[in-house]
Amino acid sequence: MSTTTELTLRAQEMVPAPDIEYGQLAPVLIVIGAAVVGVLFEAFLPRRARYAAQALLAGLALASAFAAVVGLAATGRATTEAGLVAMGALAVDGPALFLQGVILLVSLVAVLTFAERRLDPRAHGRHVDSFAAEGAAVPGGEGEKAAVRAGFTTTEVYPLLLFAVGGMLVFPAANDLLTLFIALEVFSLPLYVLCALARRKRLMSQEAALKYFLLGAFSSAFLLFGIALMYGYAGSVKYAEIASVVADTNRGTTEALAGTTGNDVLLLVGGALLVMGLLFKVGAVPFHMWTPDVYQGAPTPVTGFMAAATKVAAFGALLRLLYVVLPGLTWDWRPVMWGVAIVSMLVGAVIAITQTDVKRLLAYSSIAHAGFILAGVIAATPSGISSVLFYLAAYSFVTLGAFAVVTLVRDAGGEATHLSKWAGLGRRSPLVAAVFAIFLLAFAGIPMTSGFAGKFAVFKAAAEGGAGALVVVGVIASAIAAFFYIRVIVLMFFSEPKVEGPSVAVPSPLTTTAIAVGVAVTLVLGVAPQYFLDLASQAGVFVR
Amino acid sequence: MSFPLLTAVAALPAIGAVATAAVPAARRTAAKWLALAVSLATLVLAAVVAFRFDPGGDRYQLTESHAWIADFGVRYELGVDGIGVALIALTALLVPFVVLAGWHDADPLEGRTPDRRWRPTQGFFALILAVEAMVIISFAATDVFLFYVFFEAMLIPMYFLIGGFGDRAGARDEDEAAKQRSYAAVKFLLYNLAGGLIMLAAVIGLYAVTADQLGEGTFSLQAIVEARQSGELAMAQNTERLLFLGFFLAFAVKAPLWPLHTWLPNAMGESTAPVAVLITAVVDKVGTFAMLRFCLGLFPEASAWATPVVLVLALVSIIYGALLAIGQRDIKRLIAYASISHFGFIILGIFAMTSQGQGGATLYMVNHGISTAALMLVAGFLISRRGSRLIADYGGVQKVAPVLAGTFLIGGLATLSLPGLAPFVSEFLVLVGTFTRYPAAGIVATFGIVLAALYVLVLYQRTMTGPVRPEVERMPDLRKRELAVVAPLIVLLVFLGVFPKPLTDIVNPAVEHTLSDVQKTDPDPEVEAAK
Amino acid sequence: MNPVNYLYLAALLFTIGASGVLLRRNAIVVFMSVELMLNAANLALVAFSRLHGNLDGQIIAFFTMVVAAAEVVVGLAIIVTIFRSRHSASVDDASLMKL
Amino acid sequence: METLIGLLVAAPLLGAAVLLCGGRRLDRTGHWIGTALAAASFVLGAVLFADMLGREAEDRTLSQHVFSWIPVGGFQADVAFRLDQLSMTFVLLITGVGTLIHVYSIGYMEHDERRRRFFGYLNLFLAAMLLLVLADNYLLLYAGWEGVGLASYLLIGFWQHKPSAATAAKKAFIVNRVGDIGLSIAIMIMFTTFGTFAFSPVLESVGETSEGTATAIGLMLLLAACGKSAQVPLQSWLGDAMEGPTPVSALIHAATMVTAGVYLIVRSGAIFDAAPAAQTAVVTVGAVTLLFGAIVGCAKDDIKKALAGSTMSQIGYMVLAAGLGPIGYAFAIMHLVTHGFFKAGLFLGAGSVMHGMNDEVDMRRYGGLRKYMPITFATFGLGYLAIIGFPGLSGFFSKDKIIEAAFAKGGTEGWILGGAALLGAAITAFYMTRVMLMTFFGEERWRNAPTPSPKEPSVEPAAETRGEYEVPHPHESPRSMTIPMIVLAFGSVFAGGLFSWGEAFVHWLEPVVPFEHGHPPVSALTVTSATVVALLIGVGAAWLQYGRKPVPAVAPRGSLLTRAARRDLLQDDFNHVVLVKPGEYLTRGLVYLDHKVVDGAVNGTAAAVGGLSGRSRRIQNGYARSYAVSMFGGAAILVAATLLMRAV
Repeated sequence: MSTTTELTLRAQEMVPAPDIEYGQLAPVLIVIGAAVVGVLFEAFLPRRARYAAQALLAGLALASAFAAVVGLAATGRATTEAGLVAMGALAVDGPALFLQGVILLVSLVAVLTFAERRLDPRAHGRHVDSFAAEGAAVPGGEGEKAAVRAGFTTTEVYPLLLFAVGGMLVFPAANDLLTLFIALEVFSLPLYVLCALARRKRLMSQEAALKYFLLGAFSSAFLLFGIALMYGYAGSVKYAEIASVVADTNRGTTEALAGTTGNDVLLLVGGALLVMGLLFKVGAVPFHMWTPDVYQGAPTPVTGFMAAATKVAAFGALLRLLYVVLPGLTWDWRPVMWGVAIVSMLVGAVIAITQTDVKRLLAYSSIAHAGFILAGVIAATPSGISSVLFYLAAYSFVTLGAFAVVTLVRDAGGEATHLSKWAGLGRRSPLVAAVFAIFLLAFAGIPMTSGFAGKFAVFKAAAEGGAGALVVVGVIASAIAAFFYIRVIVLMFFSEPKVEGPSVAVPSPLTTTAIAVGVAVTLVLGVAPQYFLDLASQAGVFVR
Repeated sequence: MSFPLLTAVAALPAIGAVATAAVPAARRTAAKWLALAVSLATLVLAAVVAFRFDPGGDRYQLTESHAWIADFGVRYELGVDGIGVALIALTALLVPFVVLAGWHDADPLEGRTPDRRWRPTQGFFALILAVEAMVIISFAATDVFLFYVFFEAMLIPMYFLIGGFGDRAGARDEDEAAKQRSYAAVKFLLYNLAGGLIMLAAVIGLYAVTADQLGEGTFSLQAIVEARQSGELAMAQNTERLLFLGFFLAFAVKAPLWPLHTWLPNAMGESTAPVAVLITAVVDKVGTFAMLRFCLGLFPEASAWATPVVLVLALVSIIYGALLAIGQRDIKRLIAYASISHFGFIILGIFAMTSQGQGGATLYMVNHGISTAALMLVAGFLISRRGSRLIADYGGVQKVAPVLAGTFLIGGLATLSLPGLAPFVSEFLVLVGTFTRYPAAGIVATFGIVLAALYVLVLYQRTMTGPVRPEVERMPDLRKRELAVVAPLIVLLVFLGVFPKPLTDIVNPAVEHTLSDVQKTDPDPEVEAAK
Repeated sequence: MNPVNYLYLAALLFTIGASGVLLRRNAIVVFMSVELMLNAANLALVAFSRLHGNLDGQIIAFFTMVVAAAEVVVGLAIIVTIFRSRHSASVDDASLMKL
Repeated sequence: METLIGLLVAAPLLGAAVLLCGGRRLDRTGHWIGTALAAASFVLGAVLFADMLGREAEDRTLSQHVFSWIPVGGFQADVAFRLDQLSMTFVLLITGVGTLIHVYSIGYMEHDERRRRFFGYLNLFLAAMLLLVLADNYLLLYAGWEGVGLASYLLIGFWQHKPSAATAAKKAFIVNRVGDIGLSIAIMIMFTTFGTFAFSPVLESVGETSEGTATAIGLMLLLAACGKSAQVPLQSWLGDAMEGPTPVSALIHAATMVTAGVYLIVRSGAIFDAAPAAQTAVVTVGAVTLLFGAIVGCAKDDIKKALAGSTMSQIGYMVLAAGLGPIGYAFAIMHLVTHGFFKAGLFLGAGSVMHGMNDEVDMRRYGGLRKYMPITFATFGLGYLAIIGFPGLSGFFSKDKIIEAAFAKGGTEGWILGGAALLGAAITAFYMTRVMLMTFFGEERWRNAPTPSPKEPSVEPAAETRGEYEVPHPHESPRSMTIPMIVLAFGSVFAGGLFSWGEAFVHWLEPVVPFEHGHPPVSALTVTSATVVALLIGVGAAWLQYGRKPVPAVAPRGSLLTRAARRDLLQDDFNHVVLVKPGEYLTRGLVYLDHKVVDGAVNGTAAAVGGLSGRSRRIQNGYARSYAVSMFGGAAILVAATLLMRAV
């Protein structure tokens, strides 16, 4: 008795329990917790009940996490009460909460598209969704046929989605390099798996997963090496401490530090590799090459989710890294980022012109958009931060909506993503074509859409931040980009429909809702963006 | 707070557009009547605006100002000066005719079962009304950003009008026609979008400059002009010039000014006549209007700096457009090139920086709108009868359809600026206004009037006179609906040609303000003649 | 102890790993090369940890190992599936999507 | 009284509006409405004339400000009229001859289904012409100027189904437009120099500006006058304009519109007085044209074209006179009025002949018509005598004064001009005698079917050449046509004498048109005698060629000069080679340029971006390892760039 209490007491003395602000971590905890529950569901629920239970669980978890984010923001955690939690591993501040909110909303909408089961024709009398009946089965093999016959579904996608979301929530809030790395892996690994799970065109899906995985792992190795060098330079992985070392405030407090801080190469190379790891995730040139293939191969709901949420999370992390850790190096990273932004804008826009597949087209478009957002990042001003936040919010909904529309246009082989098949869509399904046109116009940055407001915001920030030339390049790239968005619109509205053309599936309310949300956000942010701009600018301060 | 009249003028067609689009597929005719009613109601409201406007009053009247996007320094600011009133009136005036002239342009093709969901007729008229709304807002906006938004946004409905509702005359080979049409639409959009995006860079630059110097970025035209005049805002020379170029380029594409004009013949040639009217008579006017209001108002020094080059380009446009019009084989393309020539005159007048030049340019915008509408719509009626746009396919129409030929001739005479018809007044003012400051430019421009006579009369001769060709023998004369379109336009042409004073009274004070923006006064005559 | 030598070694390993990724066709080998790169980073971390006299680096190294294990799980799963469908583990064979 | 001036213009304008917009229901009454309104205008003119006579010579100018037309800044254009002796003269001529020709047209156009429209156009012409002469400023004059051009265009091309008519109409309008450039520029210079373009202030202060400016204005006005009055080098349209119905040729292309240039020059006398160089240009143009027109007139077989050449030549006289300054102005106007009478009479006569000859215009297909059309013959004959300047008739007085004034110009210039004018008189006598002889005398060549000319086959073979020749039955025209001819014949006979009685006309005009007696180097009698001699030579020569021996029914090949003159002295060929062809090439070239270069640049850019895109997308080759290479390379560049930044 006494020994145990004594032991406990001593243990408490020796290992002080960390202070964990569970309340402020609620969004992450809810999502990860739900993911774990989801895994248990897979283990214990009967097959028939899993779909409903998983979808509901995911939806509820994301909604309540979003409520938690709102709650935190309402109590001033985004502004006056911002601070570090979990022993300084995570920041709860404006950008973090804003981006977490965006990620959660996007994921919530993505869950709707994940759960859609009316698009594919029924298999053996059962509704099927976009995911493989059994991911491990050989495509077209006996195993797969049996799985389809048995009505198997890969309901694991919901927990996987939740894990990814959990990682994404942490990623922009990570306040030390270790957390950053772990968060990256936590959201990347489920995505690799999700990519491989398409019901149709499975070979492409698996190839996408393989490419994404190998290149993702490759890039995280760079990131990790960058972390190592950074740690070597500053002797710490905490953002604030690295920042103060970089800014010379406590240089030489220890002998070791005096040795390493004298060697800026460590810092510069480490910083460059770190940034590279993040640029890979945002899909900036020249780290973009995975994007078209993965976007094309992955199941479209996953593509939509990945394109929207990953970009938000990765840019959040990039912003924090550049603004919190490396402000002292602004003069070093700015020119480099200029270059990356310019080539991203131009390469994305130019290569997209000759694309023939809608999903690849949107992939290249996302590369160009990464360039535009980088223009806002480069501004290195508070308005730069808020403009990026706004752009991310605007862009993610447009992307999600666009990919949701892509899921609707189908022919015998599943989704008809080849552009030639979209000819005359406007005649057959004016509404679907019109909605897609709205998304395309938003991508193109036509006024009255969120894309314009976002583009204006980042370009304005860039111009104010002295990057006028970047604005000019951005404008040129926009003009080039306009060409291919317009091309799709021409195809949809002004071409005669093909006789054997695809049909537009009538979706369930799930996808309809997702698309409707996309349209609504696109138009509201386009016409009356002020409230959200306010939100973004209030949220535009990092805690250090 | 008074009734937001300007918002109402723009909102009415916007609401009308939504309502028209919502008319069920089977009720096509109802949609047409709805669109016509809305456009007429808009005309009434525009007339109210014109009457409420006091030429002797403040520079901008009927102003409205509301917060919009504070973060970008953007306000919803409307207000009109005389120039704006004139152009809003023109827009509201022409749209009912466009609607009426296009009555059957979007009917489903015969022999094809109309799709239940595909409602081209509703779409056509809704798009026209949408364009009207956006154009009116652009004319009324005194906030640069607000203007820019609608300046760009109006491209989209225009684009669908051009690409979606082509001229059926070329429909001998439907595929080829569709290809041409979508080429024209894409060209229109990309040209204008590219111009607009360059302007976007300049708009952002303007914000950066004002934010830098005034402490808070603003897009309010009045605020910027005032700040300039008080010396609070002093743009660096190079900055001002670059920003000016950004704005000017966009407007020059829209106007269109040589060598940025090549989209216009395609767009006007491939679209239906009413849409072509909408392009050249209404939408393009936003470009020249904006030069007058924004280029000169915001960047007076850069405007003066650019004047020589702009004048030369305008002269090239005048002569080049006219020569190319002579060389055309397609009626609508001919009218398009004629319009390019006329836009040259407008721009010439604007940059002559005299009250006659700018007053003339403003009148020119209105008059050119009416005269081109008359000519183009009659040409459209003609083309719809024969099913060909080629001049060579006609001959002797005068004999079979004298009223059609007569109205066509009047439209043509207006285009060649015959005295007594409205365009003469404006063209002469532009010439005189240019001559007083730049005699050589004035003289060169004068040659445009000979060339105008040439292309108009050659067109008339080849289509209307000579022996009657067998293909046109059974051509019916103008129908009542068509006459209802053309007759009022002709009456207006004559009225404004004989008695333009109501218009000049409205425009003159606005022009004086604009001239004072650029700190220019008319050159004094050499000899003070005994009065 | 001169930490720089460890650093050189780490850099060398990292480069070897990267070269493996670039040069080898077999997906498994490519993946192993990535693991080598991670371990190069681990070496650097541990070396720096020792240098700075704090445990952060070593902790990260442990985390990295866990992450690497997780990656193996996911990676092998993907590679095995693709091998079963294509009967080839060559990265170059998986090139359906391009341009 | 002033308000009547406006009505003067308004009456025919109303007629035009009613007739052109009225539609078919006015087909039966239209010509009466048109004629009545023209007559009303004449009556108004007469009333005003009576009123004017009742006032002091210095007090005869009436002005009426109707409304402000174009007020923009310093640019104040008004619709305002000025009725003084000069414009009064024109008003009477225009409305008088105009009314007569309306009456004539009732008969002449009787069988034309579009007669209503014809009268509408005629009324439109009257309104525009009256506006031209009544305007009190140059801009309003310009409006009238272009208005008559339009009416002329519509009337020349009245038979639009004939391609030749449509072409002629277009040509007339366009050549006139070239002249109009001159008027526009003149107005612009006036506005720039004086700040106004109303007659009185400009003319009064023209002395205060430099001679250069005055010369510029003068030359520009001359250009305008050349266009409208068919003077060299813008004369080419007048011959073709004969495609119009004959009453039109009589009214517009003989009596009134084409003389507008003379009006312009006389009206702007003060400007030319201040610009000697411009005056020299004017007289040169006048002298050249009077010879040019006369030569052309000699060679034409088409009766109307011969008369057109004559018109050109006679206007040349007027321009010449107007260029002489105060010694010539009044005579220019006087000749203008008498010419209005006799030339209108001649044209109506020609129309009457054609009317009776199945619309044949070739004089070689006429002959011996005096028996069949006595009234036409008599009136035409009187007009003929008047135009050749037969002593005692109108033309004698006015033309003789001009020749005198030309000599009075003084110096070599005077001799040259006087000589030219004399020579012109001789040629006039020649070609008019030729017309007279070929039409009314000699054998009746129309009785035989024509042999088609082998050299110049007509574009459209007429009915007769197809072997269905119908022998015409020449007959006198109806009374509606002969009465106007008789009235005009009276004018041709007596007007000159009346005007010259105590220099009445000169003194009537003097308050507005300055007058000085010219002093020719030889006595007036000598000049007159020389004129008469020249006249006799001309008549004699013509008789020798066309009276004594029969006229061949097919034109002989003729000398080089004749052939050139038949082709209007190669003016069209010149224009074709110098203007039309190069213009066509230019236009075609520009169309090509626009397509290939201007548009090509844009499309080329698009294609280039597209090509770049097509090429660069190949980088995306589908191999994960090459993607890794890109990443590795990117990382290397990133690191290198970062380090480099620091190093720099």
